[in-house]
Amino acid sequence: MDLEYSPEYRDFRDEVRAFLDENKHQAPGPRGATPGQPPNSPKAWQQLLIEHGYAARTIPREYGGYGAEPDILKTRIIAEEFARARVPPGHSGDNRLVPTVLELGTEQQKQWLVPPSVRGEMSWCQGYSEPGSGSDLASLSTKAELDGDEWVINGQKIWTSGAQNADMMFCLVRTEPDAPKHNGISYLVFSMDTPGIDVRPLVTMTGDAFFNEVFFTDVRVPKDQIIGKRGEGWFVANTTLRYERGGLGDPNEAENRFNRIADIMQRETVGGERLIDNPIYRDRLLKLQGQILAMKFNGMRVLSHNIKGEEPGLPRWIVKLNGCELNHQMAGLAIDVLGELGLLYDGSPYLRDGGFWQARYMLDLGLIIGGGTAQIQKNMIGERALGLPKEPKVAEAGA
Amino acid sequence: MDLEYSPEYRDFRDEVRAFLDENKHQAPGPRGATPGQPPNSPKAWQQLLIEHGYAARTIPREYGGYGAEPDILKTRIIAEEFARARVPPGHSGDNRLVPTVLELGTEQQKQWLVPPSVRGEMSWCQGYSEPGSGSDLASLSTKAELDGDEWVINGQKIWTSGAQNADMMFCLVRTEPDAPKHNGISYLVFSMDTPGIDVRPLVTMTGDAFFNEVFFTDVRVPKDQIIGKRGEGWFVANTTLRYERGGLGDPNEAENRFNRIADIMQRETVGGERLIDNPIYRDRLLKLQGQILAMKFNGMRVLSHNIKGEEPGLPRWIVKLNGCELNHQMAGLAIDVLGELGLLYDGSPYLRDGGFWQARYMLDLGLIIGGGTAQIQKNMIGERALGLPKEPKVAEAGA
Amino acid sequence: MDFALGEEQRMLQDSIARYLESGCPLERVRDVAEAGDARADDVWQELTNLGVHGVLVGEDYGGVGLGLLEAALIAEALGAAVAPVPFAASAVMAPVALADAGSGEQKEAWLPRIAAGEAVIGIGVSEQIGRRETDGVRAENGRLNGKAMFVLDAAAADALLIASDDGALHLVDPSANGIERAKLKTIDRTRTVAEVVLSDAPAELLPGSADNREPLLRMIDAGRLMLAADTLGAAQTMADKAVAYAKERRQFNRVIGSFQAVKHMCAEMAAELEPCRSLVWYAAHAYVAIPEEGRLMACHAKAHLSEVGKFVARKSTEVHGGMGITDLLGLHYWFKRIGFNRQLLGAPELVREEAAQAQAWV
Amino acid sequence: MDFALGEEQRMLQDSIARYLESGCPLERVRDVAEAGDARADDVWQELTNLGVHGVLVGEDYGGVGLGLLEAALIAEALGAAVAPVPFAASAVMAPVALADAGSGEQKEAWLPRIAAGEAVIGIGVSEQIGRRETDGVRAENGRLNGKAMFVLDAAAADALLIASDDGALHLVDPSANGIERAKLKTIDRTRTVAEVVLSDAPAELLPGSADNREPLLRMIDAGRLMLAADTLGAAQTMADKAVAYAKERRQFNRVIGSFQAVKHMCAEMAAELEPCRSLVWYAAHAYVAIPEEGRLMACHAKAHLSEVGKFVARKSTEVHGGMGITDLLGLHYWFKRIGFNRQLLGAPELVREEAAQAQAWV
Repeated sequence: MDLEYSPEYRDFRDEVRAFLDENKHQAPGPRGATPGQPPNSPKAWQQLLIEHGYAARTIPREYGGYGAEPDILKTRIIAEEFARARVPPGHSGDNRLVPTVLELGTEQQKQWLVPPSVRGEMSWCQGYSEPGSGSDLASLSTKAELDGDEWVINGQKIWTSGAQNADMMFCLVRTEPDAPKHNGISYLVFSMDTPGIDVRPLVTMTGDAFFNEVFFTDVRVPKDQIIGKRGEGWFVANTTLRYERGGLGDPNEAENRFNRIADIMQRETVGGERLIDNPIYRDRLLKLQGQILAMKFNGMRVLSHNIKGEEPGLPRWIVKLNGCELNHQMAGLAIDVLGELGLLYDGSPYLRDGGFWQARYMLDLGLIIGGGTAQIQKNMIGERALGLPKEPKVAEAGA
Repeated sequence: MDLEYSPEYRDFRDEVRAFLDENKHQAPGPRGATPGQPPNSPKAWQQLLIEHGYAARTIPREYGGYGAEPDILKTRIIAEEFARARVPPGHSGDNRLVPTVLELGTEQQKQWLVPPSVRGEMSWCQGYSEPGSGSDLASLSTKAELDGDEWVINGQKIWTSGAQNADMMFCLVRTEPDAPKHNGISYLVFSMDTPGIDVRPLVTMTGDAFFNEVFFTDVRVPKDQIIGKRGEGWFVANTTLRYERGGLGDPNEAENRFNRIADIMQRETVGGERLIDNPIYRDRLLKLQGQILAMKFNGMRVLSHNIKGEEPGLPRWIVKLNGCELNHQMAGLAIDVLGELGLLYDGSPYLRDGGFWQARYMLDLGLIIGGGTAQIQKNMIGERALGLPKEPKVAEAGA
Repeated sequence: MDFALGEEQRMLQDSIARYLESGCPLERVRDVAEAGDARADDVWQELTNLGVHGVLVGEDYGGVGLGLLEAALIAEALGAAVAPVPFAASAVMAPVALADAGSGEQKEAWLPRIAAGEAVIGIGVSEQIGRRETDGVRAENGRLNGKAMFVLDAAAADALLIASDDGALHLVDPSANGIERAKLKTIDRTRTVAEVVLSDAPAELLPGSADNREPLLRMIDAGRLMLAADTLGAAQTMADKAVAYAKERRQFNRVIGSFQAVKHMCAEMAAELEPCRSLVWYAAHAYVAIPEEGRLMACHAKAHLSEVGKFVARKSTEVHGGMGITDLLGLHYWFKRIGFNRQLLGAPELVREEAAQAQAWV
Repeated sequence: MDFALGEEQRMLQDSIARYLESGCPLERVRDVAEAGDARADDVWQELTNLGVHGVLVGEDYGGVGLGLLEAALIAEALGAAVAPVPFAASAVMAPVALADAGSGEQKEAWLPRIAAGEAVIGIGVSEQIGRRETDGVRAENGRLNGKAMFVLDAAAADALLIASDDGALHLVDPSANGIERAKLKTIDRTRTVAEVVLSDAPAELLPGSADNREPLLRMIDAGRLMLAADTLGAAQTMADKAVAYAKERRQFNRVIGSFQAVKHMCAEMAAELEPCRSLVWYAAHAYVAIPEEGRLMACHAKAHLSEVGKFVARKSTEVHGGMGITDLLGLHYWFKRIGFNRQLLGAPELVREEAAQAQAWV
């Protein structure tokens, strides 16, 4: 049990801080809130960060990266220091697509896709979910048929964040309709400017349109724009998912939100009494604090496993389930303690934190549902972490 | 919406009160706590109650009852007044066995079983559950084979309350091993003195032995001691279950317990402060009060449906699930507010309410599990009340 | 002894529910909400014809003179349809206060117009429950000073009924000098609340409320019952929609309602919500018939429905999966309506404290 | 930076867990519990050899001189096996207090005997957390008067460490005149608590605790951490047993673990319990290494483990169905142990209030 950073890492932290002090004035404004999108930082800033190894750190030099050995702790220190300095961090192209191409793409594909992505000249959106395929993603039905040297894509995707601004899409399509569902899928990449693609914003309960529906009508894509082999798209996608994982339910983010609520409760009053002086609100806050601290330390435990190259197991499996639930609970508490003020929204007078808490209350419920509902998460914990048997298979006729 | 009793029923209530004032001195001591057993009130008292229609009220005169038309409200008034006067109520023999025999038994069986049961001369225990058949009761494997004019029973039952004192058992046994599981069961009745029956007390976490295991080794029972036809026992038993239903999760009982906790919290102190003055305990109490009131009024709604001969539907389906949960929650609150005192048990000095709350906390958890676990209750609500489809059937090979 | 709705009560509720189904479908709600006026005039007019606004107004004043249970049944129907019309304040709290504490002239002046749907009265009582962003409202020789926050049904109100810190109730003309009304935007676009700043604003006291908090408290009880009933209706709709979706949506070659996890979420919604109906019925009945229980039951109805409504709103959304959070399905209108009812006229923790006081526990 | 147990720490915990598996199986626990003495002498002796009682006693006093994290790992192992031996009070709270506030003579007199398993010291501090059924304990010129309730590990104690209302700590000889010790029976028969009545009882002050509450509070922090760790171990065993049962028990031609309802109960137990391990580790580490966080973390560990333990105890029992409540399976020994840990040294609501004070929120 050692919570200190070794001298090597303390030095590294000093180095990052020095860099930021010296260069933060060149940093562009804060990145857009839209998830799934690379930051809108100008290329110059991104280029500077890559040169110093603060962006695209572990991507090989020949593909535009800095080419360092993976070092989870240094990656974390970079993230912490950029956050502390309120400076927009760099990116590595797309944290789902780029690692997948580097692992499974051809040399030609790597050269074509990785450098521009890393430079921020090629942005990505993900075409996975479909209206009929949510939890059961592998049942997706958007199909691509080979016609000469081109794939012809027809169908619809949904929950495609950033589709309206992305240059490219990586997309799962059914190419082998007669194969078992997991073996009939391929992983294609193509420009969002390809004729036949229609992007329609999908407004959610918050009133915003983070997501989109994307419709494909005879969209023609060159035959070689496939990553991995025909029918292996499901397994290619799972590589991506592996990299994506952990993005949700970050315990430090949760702790920051918690501190904001604790501040609100010490600042705001009802009937002249500080909210923190209401014992029932205070006890709800304290219950959450216990859970959030537990998840924070659980996160440190997962990190330590990762640093040592160990599979964390259960401590990692529960992060999303607990993290999203805690965020939702926190937003609910913030709204409750603010009472009528907690209902304000949409730029109303007296609005607190720009309506952050109502938006989070709804968004975090969306995250509980999205990316594998809480029910699916519990199935995974039960089956993969605890070794409980799967549901017995049901015949196609089932239900 | 009319919460008044009509004159007829007000008169009836007066009549019951008058009877009790006049006769309570003859009443025996309070009934034993062991559930499933008829009260140990002397036959004379039971006889007196039957004559006045306060026991065995709706059982035909020719079978030893009072022979009145069913009147749910009068039945309820009798129960309320006997409880109010703290006088042991009468009984109707056995609320599971007697109605079943009256509905499905032969004339000879009615004459044989009902009058002595009603007089309190023949007590019963139920042989349904088996170690391997809990939620899935219909998979029971205790078998009875016909040998000449006798059934020969071998196997084991569990959760048999009162078996050590009962005169008779009504029992589900498998008589048609080759039939589908629901169609291979028969419903037998026999004396607990029959050779080959071995009763062993089953101690539970409370330390008491309300329940028993009952082992059968070549137990020989006359062929005609079957209620209903061979292989129809499952459906006979469901008649019984229909009568038994509603016994659990009585909202008035819940309200009485709630009031006891509210009293404790106004009487007891911690650190010199009344427990009710602790805002967090008080809020937990108030949350429970809201739920308990809702279930109390839900119970009045169910009663009103029953009076009118209407099927209450959902309001009835939820009674057991919510009632048992609330009782468990209440016991948990009582223990928490009593703190260390709430841990005391087993005749310890300073013991509160004779250890009632710890016992209930465990017993009510048992009731959440027993008689159809909460999971099974939720299946029933989902399927029978909400019309959601059953789980797809799984082949014998399944799991 | 019959704990059930009477024939007329069922008919009343059915007639309103049936009208709203055709006259106020989601598309209509959406139009009104997006326009931001939170009052569908056609719906308002038809509800007037159905006697909704006069439900509590005596027949001598041109109303239908029914009781609070009937009003709760209407509120339930309005919540079930997320109908964008004023009701709790204008058709219930105001008439209750006028009948309790109003002078003959005041009743004459307002009750008939309320019943006829010609006048809306907004209600400003938040300061008397839990002051936020205001030092309250002071009354001196016929003038009000201070700020009333979260005034209910205030947008199109022809008059405002404002409680001053001494518990007295005052009729205020929103167009008079010394009054500024500013709309406050909330997540729920089917109802309106406003901030009302009072600077020596001319006010007309309800005489019966002078040195007497009871009219204020009875009015708040009635308002809480309406919000509870509104949540009951909205939550029932969400639960029903979840069950319907669970029967139709297929994943893994099964309708999702056949999965225990989904089935149990539906069962839990039903188990939590169904007893709430009896609680609301009893509380509304007790308000009139068992006054000594009125306050306690109103508090519990408001607090318990707030908790159950929150639970159902979440679980129903979960059962709907991703679609549950889209505007396409519009489930969020009910979700937000329930959220609004939870915080107005006292959030559950505050209301439960009042329930403790009502039984002299503190 | 490595948030994990060290090699020695894992070995320590494994060695004790492995011994308890063979040396203290359920049958042994049952015998001791039913005999009602709550101390298995053979287990006690073997644990002495493993250095358990001396874990916090410095080597100069014949102990192994480890830290609170190691003590927590031992408590976890004892809870996992529901081992009927004194630990939290005698092997942790007492040595901590003696080291903090004891005189040289007092340390000489007791620490070596504690480490050698020759002396058990019971701890009476309930009055300083939440007085029940007593007016507290008053200290005057070397004498104690009053009543200490729920004195931990008191049954076989050779000495008692009692806190007086001024926060001072006093060593008391239970066999001296003016002291009456009466056992209090709780649901948990694997630990003992007693009532101690003091009538001019001779007492020996720990000098460092005169006019200084800190030694008392640090001792309570340490004790709460041990109860939290004990619950962690007991709850983990219950969760593991539930998963094992769910894999083996068949109903409806399926192992019940394949039913979503059962699977999700197991998943929820894991999701709730797993982060608790990190919380206990951190809190125990902070107690020594980050003293300014020590109290807050000890409070949260105690309160949070109490809540999660209660949840797991219930869910595990439910997964076991009827068998879960039988004595045959003996699951209730863990259930009751968790219940005991919840209430001793402050129930969660009280401890969370202290957490609020620790961060100056109130």
